[in-house]
Amino acid sequence: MNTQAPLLDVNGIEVIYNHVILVLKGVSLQVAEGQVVALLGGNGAGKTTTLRAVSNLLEGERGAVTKGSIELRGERIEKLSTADMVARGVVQVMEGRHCFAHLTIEENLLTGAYTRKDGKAAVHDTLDKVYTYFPRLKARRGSQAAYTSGGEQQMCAIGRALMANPKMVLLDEPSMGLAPQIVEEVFEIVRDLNTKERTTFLLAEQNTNMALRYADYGYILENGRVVMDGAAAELRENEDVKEFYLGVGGEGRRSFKDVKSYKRRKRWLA
Amino acid sequence: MGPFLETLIGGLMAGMLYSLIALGFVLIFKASGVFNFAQGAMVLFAALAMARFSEWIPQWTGLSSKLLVNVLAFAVALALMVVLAWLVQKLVLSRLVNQEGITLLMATLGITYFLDGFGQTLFGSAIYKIDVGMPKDPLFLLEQTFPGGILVGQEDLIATVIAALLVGVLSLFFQYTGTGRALRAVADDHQAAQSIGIPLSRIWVIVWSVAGFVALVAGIIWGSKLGVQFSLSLVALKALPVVILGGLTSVPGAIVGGLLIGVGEKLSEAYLGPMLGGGIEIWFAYVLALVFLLVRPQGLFGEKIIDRV
Amino acid sequence: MLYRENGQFKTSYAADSQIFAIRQDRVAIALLLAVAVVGVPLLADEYLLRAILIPFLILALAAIGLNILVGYCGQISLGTGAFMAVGAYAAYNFFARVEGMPLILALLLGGLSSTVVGVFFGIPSLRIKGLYLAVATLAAQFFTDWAFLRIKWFTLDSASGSVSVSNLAVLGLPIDSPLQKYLFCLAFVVVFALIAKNLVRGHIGRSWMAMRDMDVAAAVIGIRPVSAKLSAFAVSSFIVGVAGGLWGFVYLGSWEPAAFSIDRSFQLLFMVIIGGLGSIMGAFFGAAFMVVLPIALAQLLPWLGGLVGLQVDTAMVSHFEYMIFGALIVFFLIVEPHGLAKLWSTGKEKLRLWPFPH
Amino acid sequence: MKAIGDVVLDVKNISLAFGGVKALTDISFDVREHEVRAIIGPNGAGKSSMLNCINGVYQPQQGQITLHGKTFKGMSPRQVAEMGVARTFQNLALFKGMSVLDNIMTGRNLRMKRGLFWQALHLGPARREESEQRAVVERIIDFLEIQAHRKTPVGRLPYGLQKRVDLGRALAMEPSLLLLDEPMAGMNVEEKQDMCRFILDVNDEFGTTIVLIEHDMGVVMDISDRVVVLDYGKKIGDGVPDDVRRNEDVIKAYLGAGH
Amino acid sequence: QAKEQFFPVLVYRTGAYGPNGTPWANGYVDYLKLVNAQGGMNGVKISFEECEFGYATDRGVECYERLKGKNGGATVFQPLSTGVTFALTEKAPADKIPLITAGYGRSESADGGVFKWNFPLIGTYWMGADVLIQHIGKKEGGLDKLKGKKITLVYHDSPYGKEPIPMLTERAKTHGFELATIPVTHPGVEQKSAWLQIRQTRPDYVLLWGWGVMNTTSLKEAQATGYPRDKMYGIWWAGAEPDVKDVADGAKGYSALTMQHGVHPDSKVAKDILQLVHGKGQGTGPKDEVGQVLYMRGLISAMLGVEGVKRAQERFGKGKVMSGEQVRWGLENLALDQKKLDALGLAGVMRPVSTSCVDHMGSAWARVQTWDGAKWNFTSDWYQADEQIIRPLVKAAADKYAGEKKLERRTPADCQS
Ligand SMILES: Nc1ncnc2c1ncn2[C@@H]1O[C@H](COP(=O)(O)OP(=O)(O)OP(=O)(O)O)[C@@H](O)[C@H]1O
Ligand SMILES: Nc1ncnc2c1ncn2[C@@H]1O[C@H](COP(=O)(O)OP(=O)(O)OP(=O)(O)O)[C@@H](O)[C@H]1O
Ligand SMILES: CC(C)C[C@H](N)C(=O)O
Ligand SMILES: [Mg+2]
Ligand SMILES: [Mg+2]
Repeated sequence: MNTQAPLLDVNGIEVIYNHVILVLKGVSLQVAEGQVVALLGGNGAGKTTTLRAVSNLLEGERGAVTKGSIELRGERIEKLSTADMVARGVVQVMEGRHCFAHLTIEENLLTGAYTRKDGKAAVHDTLDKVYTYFPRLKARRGSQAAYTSGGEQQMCAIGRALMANPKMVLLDEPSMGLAPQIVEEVFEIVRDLNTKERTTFLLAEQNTNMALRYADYGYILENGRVVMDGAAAELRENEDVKEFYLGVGGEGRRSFKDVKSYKRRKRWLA
Repeated sequence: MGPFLETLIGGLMAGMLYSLIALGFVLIFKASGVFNFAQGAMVLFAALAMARFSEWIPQWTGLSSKLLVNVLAFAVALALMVVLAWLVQKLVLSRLVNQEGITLLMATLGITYFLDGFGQTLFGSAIYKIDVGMPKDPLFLLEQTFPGGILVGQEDLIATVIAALLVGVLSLFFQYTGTGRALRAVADDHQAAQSIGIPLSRIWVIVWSVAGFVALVAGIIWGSKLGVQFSLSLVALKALPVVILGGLTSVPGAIVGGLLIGVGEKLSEAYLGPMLGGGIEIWFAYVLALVFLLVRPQGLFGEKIIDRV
Repeated sequence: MLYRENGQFKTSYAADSQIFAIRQDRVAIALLLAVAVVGVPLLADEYLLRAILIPFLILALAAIGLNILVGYCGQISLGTGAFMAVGAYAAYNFFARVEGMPLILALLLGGLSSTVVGVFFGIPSLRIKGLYLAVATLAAQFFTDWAFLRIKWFTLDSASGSVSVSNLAVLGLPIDSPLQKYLFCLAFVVVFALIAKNLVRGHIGRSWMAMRDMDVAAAVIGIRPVSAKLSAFAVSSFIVGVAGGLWGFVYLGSWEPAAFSIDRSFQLLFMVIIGGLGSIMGAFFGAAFMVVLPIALAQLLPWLGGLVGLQVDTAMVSHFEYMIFGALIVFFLIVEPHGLAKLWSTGKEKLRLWPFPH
Repeated sequence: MKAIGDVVLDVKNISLAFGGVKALTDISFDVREHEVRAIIGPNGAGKSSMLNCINGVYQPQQGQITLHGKTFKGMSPRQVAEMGVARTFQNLALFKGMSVLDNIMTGRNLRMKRGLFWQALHLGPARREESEQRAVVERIIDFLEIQAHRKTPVGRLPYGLQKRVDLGRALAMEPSLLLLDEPMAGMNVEEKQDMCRFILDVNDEFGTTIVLIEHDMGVVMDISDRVVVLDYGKKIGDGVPDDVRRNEDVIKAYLGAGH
Repeated sequence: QAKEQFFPVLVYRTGAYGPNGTPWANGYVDYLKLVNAQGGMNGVKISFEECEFGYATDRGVECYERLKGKNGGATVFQPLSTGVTFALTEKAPADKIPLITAGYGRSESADGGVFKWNFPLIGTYWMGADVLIQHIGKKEGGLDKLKGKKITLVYHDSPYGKEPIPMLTERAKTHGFELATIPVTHPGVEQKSAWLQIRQTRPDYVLLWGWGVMNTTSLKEAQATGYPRDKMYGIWWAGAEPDVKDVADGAKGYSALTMQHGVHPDSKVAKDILQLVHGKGQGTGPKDEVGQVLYMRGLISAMLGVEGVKRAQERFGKGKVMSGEQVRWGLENLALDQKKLDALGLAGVMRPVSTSCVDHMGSAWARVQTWDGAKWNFTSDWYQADEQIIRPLVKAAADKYAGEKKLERRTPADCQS
């Protein structure tokens, strides 16, 4: 798969927050055009940080890429602004929803199309598309985002990003807080866009099971380093991945009820 | 009845003048969530520029048409305000993306100090004059009905019309254009706005320029009323209760708030003041605002303060 | 490596919750206190004491008080000047009307009066939030400005509206020379800083901070908004009131309401923000920044002008002072939006890692 | 098998509407002592609103809630807290500016009685009290395995750990009834397992009754004793997990075919 | 290196009062430069340093602290603010530095028996108020005609603005006119209600006790509400160019008291300054300012300080640097007769001044000037304030002060020293 030049090439980046907190310690990853790549890893592994580095949202968090390089279609992008990235078709769905609280759901969605130049009609087509993806949003279109439920906000955030008609979407924990049915739908949407419109996805996800089912390739991040990568199918078969990320031991899925019976063991890397 | 009407009208018009300044606050707050402390300094700066250029331009070019000179000075001053907006964005705001409101407020305070010093270094600190031909003498209405007629300041009348116009245009802009929507989005969440490609820098230059324009208009009106000198920056204080009463995010609120405060303080001063020893209008304005807030904590037209878990 | 806590183990929770849990900090603060109590009196000249250190101490005290309200409890106040004024005028009335009233008692009573007023103007905070609340405190500001100007009773009918105190003494010791005044203020500041620190690290302080950070969640874990907010107003205005008394009695000696005008309120708010919201130490940093910097600039600029052979007149100096001061505020905020105290602690974190960056 | 006791929380005919939006319509269910009671349902079904009604953040327009035998229609959050109810939040409602330790200590606030005076001096009783409560909190910190982050401001923690702190704060109240709103959102399997362990431990060791909202069916089905299903503000199912899983309405409205 | 006599200069060239503070400061400094250019005070050169305080009392006190010990110690302070004067009245005696408050400050401090270190030379507000009433009385055709008249005082709400009230109240009682007072809050840009009130009560005269932008605003509001400007009389701080220039025709007919002097670009001293100071490129402000009202006031204030030093030198040694205590003696024994004034180039500008232990004011004369839309012209004869009325007021207030501060009145012996 590494034959064609990657769309996104992250090369050994280091990220430091607040001048002192070193979070990414040399992360490299590639995403080819039209691929769905999953970024996996536990809490605090650095998934969000990686995505922020790509979309250049670090500044507002007082973080900075201090080493390494990020290239999009061969162009160095560390110096660009987030708006420039969106103009190049790369949109991030931020973790934790971040809807515009005082705007209605529909206004939220429409702001997503801020960068589009292809006219009102096209924007409205996309809006309709988003509403068909998420009928719940249509029902709540007139409510201020702050007064919608957590899941509705999550849908709104995803829908808002889609409104930009992106070439590449950075999805940060899309499934969080969504009902199982909707999770499924979200991933179907990912697949749909990926196959029909060749949209590329880089998704950070805790729901490893889902992510690996829909992704082509996966990276596992621990403690700010990539500890494992491979085709999604391969990863799914890996024993460690099964054990720690899919929750299936040698003898099949273990009930959450039984977790008490064994003491959590140390991870395979320190 | 005559005196009452007079006070009422005086209050209404004073209120409009406050609104003009309040408008600047509202614009920037609404569009970036920043409480722009520097609005007063911007008014002074703009007025100074206007006053000095209308003095210098004839000296440099030998122009004598007052109208032409004023138009030119206005253009130069406006250009200056746009440059200022760009600098503020470049040097200050863009480096404080996603910081809390209070930090940004503090930054605008820094801008205030800077502008106060810079404006006076550049333009001097004596009293200057803006003469855009505003009529100064009073107008007496209904002289038949009331002894002595009802006094109306012509200058105030003109200011009122201008303020009303500005407000009308700006409210439409915010409510109905895509840029208006983007501005409101930025105010809600800088980072999320960035994430969907709203270029904060451009947005900020736009709002600060518009606020600069409003400051210039306010500066000209107030400046031709009071003379252009340092105290002009202090009239911003008068606009505070207005903005808060009207709602920090509401353009029409700035007007209604202005009218209420204007009328409230003038009437209180006229009818309560003598009993209490005078000078009560300042605190009365705040108390009035406070009373309204107790009923509507977000101001008359402000967006509801959202806290949800 | 210089600044390491490795090897310093705490054996009790009490030890862990000390104000300065790290040995280096304790040493530093002890040194600082020693300098303040012994060094300064030996070295400082009258000017330094009167024009810089005394106002610095008093304003730092007021900033501590304000920080409790704004920084810890999250209630923006633009009425600090008012509460200082109440403290000063009340103390003045107690002092002048009651024969033989001890100075310290008068100041504390001034603080108490300020508490009453503070709580009264704090009541709207139960309903009004954020910048909107500023209106309530501004009302306090303008109302007291007016009241002390206009209600003759407060100023013992002084025709000019200006009041003055003299012959200050504590237990027979005169508080007269700059040095005595300095030590007097220092004592107040140390005691109140300690009290404030104790409050904010206990459960009361936590309830303030909880109110500030997320009031709904605070209510859900059983914190009463009424008592949390009003106690913050009370404590804050008490300290601010005492500072006001000191400002009037010790620093100015004779004052008029303008000494506690809205400018003072803003100045204090800025101190608190630039120093660091929610940090007692920040109050000191902020006060130092706002008091010392303008004076330093006023001294420095003509000298600098002289170096390059420029004759700078005062107006110019004053304008440049404003510009530089403004630019520095922005600069420091960009470096660290959370104030000087945060900058300080980041600096310490860096030191801890030094010489290996990570 | 653990012993499920009497009804501790009885929700009767609750209705709640925001303007035109009917968040809850005539909901009734009960929670028994010592059980793990799950509430599930599609997004916007009214689950969080239900919790908000129980602990006094929202006042329902209709219906009543009986808690420990006391019936109320409108109680302040504080009163509910005093009756031993704690909760966590779906959208993290931590005190961002405070450290992990302080956040959890706030959970002990109800139990700290020393007033301003002693606090100000930080001597004797106040100090003793502080140390005692600190000990309790330290046990919770150990229990949740967040010792390393004790002094970190919570805002800096990764999402998953913040959820843990949120739980810690609720636990610090030593509640008899614990309401959890999606405690495992944004966690991977391993972390969910940890979280389940915490929940079950609390449930077992302290006998805390738990109401749990969660979208991970694996978790819900495994650890809950009984499940309520809401949809568009209405109750569409109630029973033991296996029954609910087979309920047609529930499958249609919520689970989807895959389960 | 010859020793220098140090003159601290408290000024405000910025802020709301900057436009008025600046010409005063320029006059003050230019005069000091002139003295140096003419060889100093019996050979002693003057050194000076400005400190900007923005007319804020606390910053003024800060300036005082900063400068009082500098360059061998301050000779005399002239804070140009009544508020600062109040604050310094307590401090100056301890530091043994005299305060000159020419035309401002505490009126009762004219009583040198209590206020040993204060010198409100050639004018206090009580004296000013007294003269204004005399002038109005004269216009009406006699003080007895004031009965039943309405006079309204519009004042800057600060110790400054309140100063005249006791005097006016006293006069109102004596002559039976009705006094109303309307305070204006700092900085004074908000006067609409004040003037609507005036429009309603229609007073016969309005007295203006303003400073800075407040004066301009008052005149503009008077214009906007149609109050006749020729019924308005200002104190001497409300009668300078910056106050009326911007109003121009709108202020036509407005009168203000002069502190003896008016506009004197043709006086000898002004010419000297243009030649010896400005001529050398050392002028402090613009050339055309020399001779304007506030410029002259600053100049005269500086002159009074310098003459105090010179007088002290006569007793303690010519050519020596004087201490604060010595200068205090000099100020208390000023004897500026017409001859001396002529020599100083002040002929036609002011009248002789002579002070004593009991009288720290030294002269109680004033005139009235009127703005004709383009310049100020004298429009009255000289008035002398009525000793009969002022003296008891001053004494009573000074005694009250002494009582509060537990001060003893100075003994005749002390007066001699
Ligand atoms: N703004 C910030 N300031 C300081 N540290 C931060 C900041 N944001 C994240 N971190 C730290 O960076 C590390 C990685 O965080 P990140 O949010 O990238 O993890 P994550 O993999 O997305 O975790 P999660 O699955 O919980 O979202 C964490 O240890 C966190 O404490
Ligand atoms: N304060 C409020 N104002 C207006 N509408 C509200 C408010 N709170 C909740 N709602 C509405 O009530 C409905 C139920 O919301 P709730 O948050 O209870 O859903 P939920 O079941 O928790 O969903 P999710 O699984 O997405 O968190 C939603 O449609 C929401 O928009
Ligand atoms: C001193 C003068 C310039 C007038 C000033 N307003 C005062 O305080 O008296
Ligand atoms: Mg993350
Ligand atoms: Mg929910």
